[in-house]
Amino acid sequence: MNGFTASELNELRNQFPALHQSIYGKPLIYLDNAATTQKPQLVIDRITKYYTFENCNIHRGVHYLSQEATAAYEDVRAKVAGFIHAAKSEEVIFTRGTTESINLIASSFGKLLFETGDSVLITGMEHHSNLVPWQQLCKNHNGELLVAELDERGEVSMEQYGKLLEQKPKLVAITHISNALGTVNPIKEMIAMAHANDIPVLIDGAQSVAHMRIDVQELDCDFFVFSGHKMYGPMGVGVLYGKQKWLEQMPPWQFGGEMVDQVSLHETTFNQLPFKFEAGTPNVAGVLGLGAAIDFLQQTDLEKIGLHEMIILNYALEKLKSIPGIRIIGNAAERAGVISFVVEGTHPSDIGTLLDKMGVAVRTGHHCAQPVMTHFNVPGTVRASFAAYNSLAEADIFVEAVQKAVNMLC
Amino acid sequence: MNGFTASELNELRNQFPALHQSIYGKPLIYLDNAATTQKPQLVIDRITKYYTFENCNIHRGVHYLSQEATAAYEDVRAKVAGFIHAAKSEEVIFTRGTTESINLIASSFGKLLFETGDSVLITGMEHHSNLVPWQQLCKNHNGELLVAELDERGEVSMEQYGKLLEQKPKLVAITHISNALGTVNPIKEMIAMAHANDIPVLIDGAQSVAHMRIDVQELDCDFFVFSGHKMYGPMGVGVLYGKQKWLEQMPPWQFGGEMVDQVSLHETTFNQLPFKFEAGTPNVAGVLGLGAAIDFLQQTDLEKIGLHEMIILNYALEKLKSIPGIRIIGNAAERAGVISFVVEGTHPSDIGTLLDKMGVAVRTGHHCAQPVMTHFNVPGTVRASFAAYNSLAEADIFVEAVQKAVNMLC
Amino acid sequence: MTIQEIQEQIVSEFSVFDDWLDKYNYLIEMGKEVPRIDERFKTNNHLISGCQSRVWLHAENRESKIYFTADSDAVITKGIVNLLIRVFSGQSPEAILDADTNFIEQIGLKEHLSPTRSNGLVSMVKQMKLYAQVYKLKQDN
Amino acid sequence: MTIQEIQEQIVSEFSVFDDWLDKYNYLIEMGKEVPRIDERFKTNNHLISGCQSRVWLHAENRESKIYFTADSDAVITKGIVNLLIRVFSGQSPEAILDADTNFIEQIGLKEHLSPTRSNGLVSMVKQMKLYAQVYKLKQDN
Ligand SMILES: Cc1ncc(COP(=O)(O)O)c(C=O)c1O
Ligand SMILES: Cc1ncc(COP(=O)(O)O)c(C=O)c1O
Repeated sequence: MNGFTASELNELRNQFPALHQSIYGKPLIYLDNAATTQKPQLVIDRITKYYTFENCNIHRGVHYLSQEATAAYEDVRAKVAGFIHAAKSEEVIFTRGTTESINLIASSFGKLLFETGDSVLITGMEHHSNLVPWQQLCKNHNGELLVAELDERGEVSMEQYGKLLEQKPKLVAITHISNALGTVNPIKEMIAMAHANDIPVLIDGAQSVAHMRIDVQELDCDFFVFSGHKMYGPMGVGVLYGKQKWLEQMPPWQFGGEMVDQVSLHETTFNQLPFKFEAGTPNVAGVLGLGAAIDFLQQTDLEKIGLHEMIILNYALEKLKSIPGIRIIGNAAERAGVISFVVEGTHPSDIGTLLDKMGVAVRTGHHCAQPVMTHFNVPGTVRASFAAYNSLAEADIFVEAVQKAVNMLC
Repeated sequence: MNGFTASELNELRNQFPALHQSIYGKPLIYLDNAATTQKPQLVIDRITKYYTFENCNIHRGVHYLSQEATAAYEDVRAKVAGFIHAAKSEEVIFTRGTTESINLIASSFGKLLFETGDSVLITGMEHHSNLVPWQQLCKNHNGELLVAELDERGEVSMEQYGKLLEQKPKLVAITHISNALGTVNPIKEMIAMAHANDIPVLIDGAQSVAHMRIDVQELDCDFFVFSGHKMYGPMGVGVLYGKQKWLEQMPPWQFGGEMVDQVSLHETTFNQLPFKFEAGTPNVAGVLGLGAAIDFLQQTDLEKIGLHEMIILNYALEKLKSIPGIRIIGNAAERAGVISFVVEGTHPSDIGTLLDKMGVAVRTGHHCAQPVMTHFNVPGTVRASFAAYNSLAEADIFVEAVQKAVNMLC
Repeated sequence: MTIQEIQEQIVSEFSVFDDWLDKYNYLIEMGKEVPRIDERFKTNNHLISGCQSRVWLHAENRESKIYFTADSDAVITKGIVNLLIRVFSGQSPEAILDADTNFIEQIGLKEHLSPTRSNGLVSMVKQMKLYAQVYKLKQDN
Repeated sequence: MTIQEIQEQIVSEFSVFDDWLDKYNYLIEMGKEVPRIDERFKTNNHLISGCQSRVWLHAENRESKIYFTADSDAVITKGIVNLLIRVFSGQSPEAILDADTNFIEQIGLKEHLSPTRSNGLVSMVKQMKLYAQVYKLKQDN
């Protein structure tokens, strides 16, 4: 199987209005997809249609608009369940994004299971959103945050990971793909190892759902979380998948709205799954947009997208390596999505500024993964991240722009 | 001053595409505005424009789109501050909605100040979102939730409220306007009374911001919270206003993303206000849509909107009273926004179903205020709630529809 | 009559109305004639959750057939409950488990029983099928 | 020279470039010539927060004028810092407090200093003005 043909890619790009604009008079080359992807017309249209004709608060409404909106909202729940191959729709909770999903679990799962001295095991490549909540949870229980360290390529040592599991953390929380390094963790193996020690596992899928097929049952992860806006969907919507057995036991996190069953002034009983975890008016437009984003991914063929991106990433990577003084940060054998680098004698923000002037949007800085920067002893990196709509031609322009920036700066 | 003229109202209605549709072949009469309002074209367009041309993740990005989106996002923060007359932009925190704002405060303010036996004072008319979080907070501290009771008109007794303040709750949390009864609480007086006892006050403004001018400094409330979707803005965005002195002291709630300053594997320092409380990628499109909703309110003239709604509400109220067997639930001297009622010998859901068939969208049920239903000894009510775009003609059709439904059912 | 036949009968009864008003008037009439649940069964145990109005449902097994009785405090709800009881009561567990409820759609009351709706009537059908399931298991053992 | 005059001078220097490339090359050159902060002041105390690159700023008061020195690990940042120092260094606290930074916009570098941008150069201007404020207060007392 190959990536997209030129005409397929052209058609695909035509679905994204944001790509067809100029920045400082140069055509935009958008390589900040790990931060957020652009949105296909079908996602934008779904939101517009909702607000134009269907807008209504959902659940418990007897009138037409409310019933229709409720049905549409619950349909997306089923669609998400299908997309990640969850056993049941009720295992899909809508949140505001990955960060909120993780905070929900840290708070609620923490309440359920954590006692003094309990710990969580993470890796050294976690995004702050999958690091700080666990660090604080451990701190609150006088427990130690266990960290599987990275080697010089940006991979976790499986041996050390295995050893840390023996310390019996209450939860393992690891990213599927590192947003700072592009490392793809061998999560299936890591989950199996944790389960062999009876330890549940949370997977941060923020950087993977848009790039590869996810099957939570096959992975057998206990939790899987991701954001709509990084998978061609809207901002302000995300997903928390959890195995029913955990979600049933976990106490609710936020209170109010649809998540209750019976309320008196001094007692409350809570609603069943999934509503128990969805307090307040949900972001209905966001959820419908997420549904459209899944339609887009399925129509376009997620496997083909992954392959296409890999071709471009490898191409750009090879070309970049020829730039004198460049140092690629993260050289895992399995990688996807992003290339991070620094150039000797330059600061990432200088390169980012000059690339921007050439129409190339990359991210620079610590990518909300400061410990990764510390590990590699860099102040930050320049990060190019790829999506379905990027092309080899764009990779060429990007690499030339980096060369040009380096020439100016050195 | 008067309400809108016929041509003003016509022009206003033309800004709302959702109003110009038919339900079961009848023109839609949307009287479920307390649940969520329809959106003016300018709000819809703002969101579309953002996703079409400006979409980007904000903060820390050096490239053009990111800088522009960041500026637009922070501009809305300043706009919201102006809209509610906050002293500083940093006192405005973007959340997902009223419910999240309240939960944030319950958790963070709770951590800051609550000790064993501490209590919160609310009223008997609170929405579950401003009840259950406090009930649970009190429960967790073995404290008692103090409740200022309602009289038969649905008003709080100021005398009892004053007495309860003497029990020194750590916080007073009251709704500005009841979503179930329409009661407007004398919050300025209630805040002053609480402050005289050195007790901070949270105002749930979910039902007031779209109907009247809010000046948080004049009110001198410590917290003021509301949702975008009930003020012509998008779903998935809300506001938490807090006095700087509280927000500075309060610990962060959710962790991850922009809310940190320095992160190492075992220590984290947090960012300054307002970022400290905004974890994860924010709903940028939602925030920009909220900005457009404020533009709409300011262009249309909020005071005139309030007056116009009052005229329609009073008109409908008087006409409804002539229906035999009707019982208006909530007869406060000061009321706004909603009319709640039951009709002897009928169930609210039956009336709601029949109204729906006649194109009239009302809400039926407990309106997430079960204790109010218990107080008035009803299984629920039929609730009509009004917005800027409703007309006297719609009020007529609504009342006739109620009469017709009652005729069928009795 | 089989479930299918009863459903067809109901559809033909409703087909004479071309106005929603008459349809609902008929439904309201039907609501008044629902086979009443014995008062002692009107407990939380028999309450269907998720309804705006309260709905109580009881099932009994006689000679391998299931008989339902019910009540609700809302009359339109009771009308629909009555339709469901007419269709399902006195049928075998197998027949109940196999049956669909498309007739509700055919008579133009789809808004009350569409499967993704989060209302109580959907829970009610589930509950009826659950009773059938339980009786079937008992039979099989 | 007054702040206004220096700003005009800078604007005219930049006006000869009609290409962003030349503008940035010039900025990079300027970055190399920033009045260097004394190494002993390169501490967290002198760090400007909110920058992607680190920026240290120091101020001194001589004869009612304020003199700035600075450094950064990013050269373009240093270039802009240098422009700000040229404008503000050696001026009176009052003049610094009154001055605007529109010249940045005029030379087409607005993206680096627009007030609602959450970047560190904005904090840097704030910090310079804060120093001026503090010296002014000291003077007045
Ligand atoms: C008075 C009041 N408080 C709180 C809420 C909760 O608002 P949201 O669902 O937008 O979080 C509502 C909305 O129903 C309300 O009317
Ligand atoms: C690996 C990873 N985890 C978590 C997050 C946080 O996602 P969000 O900001 O959408 O909550 C991100 C996004 O930057 C990420 O890349």
